[in-house]
Amino acid sequence: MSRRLRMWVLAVGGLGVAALLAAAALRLPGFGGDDHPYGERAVEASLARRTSNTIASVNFDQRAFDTLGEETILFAAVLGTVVLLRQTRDERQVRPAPERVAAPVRRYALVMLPVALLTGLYVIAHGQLSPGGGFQGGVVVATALHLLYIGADYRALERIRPVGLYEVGDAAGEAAYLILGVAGLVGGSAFLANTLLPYGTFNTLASGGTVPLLNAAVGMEVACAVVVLLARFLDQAVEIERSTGSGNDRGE
Amino acid sequence: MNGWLWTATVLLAVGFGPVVWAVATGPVGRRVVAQNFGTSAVCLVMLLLAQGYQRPSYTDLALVLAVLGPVGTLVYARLLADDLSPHPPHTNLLTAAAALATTAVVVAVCAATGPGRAMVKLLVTGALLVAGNVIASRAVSGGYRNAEATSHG
Amino acid sequence: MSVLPYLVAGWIFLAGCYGIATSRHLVHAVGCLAVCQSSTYVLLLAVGYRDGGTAPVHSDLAPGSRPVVDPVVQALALTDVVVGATVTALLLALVMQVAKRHGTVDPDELSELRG
Amino acid sequence: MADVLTVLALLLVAVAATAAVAVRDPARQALVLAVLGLALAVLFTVLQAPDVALSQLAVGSALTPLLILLSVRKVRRRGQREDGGR
Repeated sequence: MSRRLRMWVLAVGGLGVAALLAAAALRLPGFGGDDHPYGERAVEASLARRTSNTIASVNFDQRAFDTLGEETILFAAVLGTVVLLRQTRDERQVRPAPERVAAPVRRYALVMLPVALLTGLYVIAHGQLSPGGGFQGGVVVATALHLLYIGADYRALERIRPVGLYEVGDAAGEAAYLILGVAGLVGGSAFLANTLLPYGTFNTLASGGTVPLLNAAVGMEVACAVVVLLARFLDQAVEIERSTGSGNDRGE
Repeated sequence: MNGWLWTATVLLAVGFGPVVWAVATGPVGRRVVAQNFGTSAVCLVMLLLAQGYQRPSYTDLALVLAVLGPVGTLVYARLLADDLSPHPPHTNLLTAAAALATTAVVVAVCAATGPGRAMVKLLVTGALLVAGNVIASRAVSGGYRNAEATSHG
Repeated sequence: MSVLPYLVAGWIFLAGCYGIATSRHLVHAVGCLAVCQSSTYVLLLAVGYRDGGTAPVHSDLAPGSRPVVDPVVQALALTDVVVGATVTALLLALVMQVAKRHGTVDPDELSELRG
Repeated sequence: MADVLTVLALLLVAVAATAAVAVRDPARQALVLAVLGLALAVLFTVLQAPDVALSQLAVGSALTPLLILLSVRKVRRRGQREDGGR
């Protein structure tokens, strides 16, 4: 297809979609309206199970099966990336030269590493109470570990980051979620049903039945998944085949 | 809509509006500076919004941004170093402005919350934001290049 | 005002599609896809908003004291933000493979290679 | 008048998204995407979705830019070896 024809197809399709979207927007309930039947029921159900963050309750209790699906997509995406970015036979691994990092940046990174880790764990642990949870906190924890790449260099990061262990952790997080679901089934009710544990006291860390456990499983999976992803990308960009390219890769 | 929310609106328009324009045009150095300043501006907007909506739990957003925002800028400073080094951008004025604004906002919000755990969290957020912003700005503007040469011989 | 957020979501989606279709660099196309993704979050959260409402997070809010917005759409958007990032990573890995096998990341040159 | 904040946040998101598409160089686009993430986080907070805003901040501030910049670095190095430019 020539470039000109493609632009015509794009214009026709784009205008058509634009017209449909505009027509649909006019028929949607107005922005800021007062009618949210599902939302109200979700809030009621969440309060009945003493989960103070309704969003966590929807994610890990009322729609826990849907979250299992999301988690599986994440798992599959990481698996696909690992397979795509493995070192092939015509590539070789080169130790990157140690980077020179200014002393203030190094100090900042080393001080921030525990602070960022703690922030991430706090976000995961308080998921069922205040804004946060396994998905967000997992990313923060994984990013925190990569402060070592910024503060020192790739070799320092590799020393504290056995990728194999994180791959196991990724799978263990996914498995823990499934096992908790099956436990609900064995416990006499449905898959992933939140009937196994006492609901606890409202607005405390142990409230919400299985919600904190599922939350922690997701946090572990997301953190390990992001570490594995970044490890593969850093391998490709920093280590593999470094010597064959020209040293100075300055952009235009 | 109360005074806190109006302040947040003005800060969003004056502080973050130009950032969107600056990050989309011009040399790479200016874009990285704009991104770094945008982090500070949005972090302050988050603090003001938390106060304006009377939801102390929203300050977690500012805390996470104060931790991760400078990390993002340092990533750019590391991976775009070759683009940045020929024409290092000037950041002193913007950094000073961001630090001043952070101090003002954090003091005002602290005065409104009163002593307690919430205030400690606000102070930590403010300190992390200022420290991160100063370090990231100097890394971007090449202020550490001399220090580097001396420390490594 | 009552349709502006929906129209903004539509605009973001169409802008992202335009970027993908006219892109000359596959990494840029992946970035445009991320823009398209963000339009769905804007649409979902706009549908769930309620005037004068606040978040249904009760750690610092007595239940029932203020009207709350719809939590269901927020739960949908929240998981997708993180999962979307890993899918972006998968696509970028594919781009690296394309660059390895064909030595170019321009979609036009790639279609010439094939046929 | 609470609408002013919502409208401003929406417009900033729309402008940032348009800019992210219009900037053609991927390394520079990563910067615009980071700012788009910030704008989205503000919009989500204004729409009373702090959980989603937190998600967006965690992903958008450091993770996505790092992934894109690393890909660009790898692709550029290879492109330069093949034909001396992108």
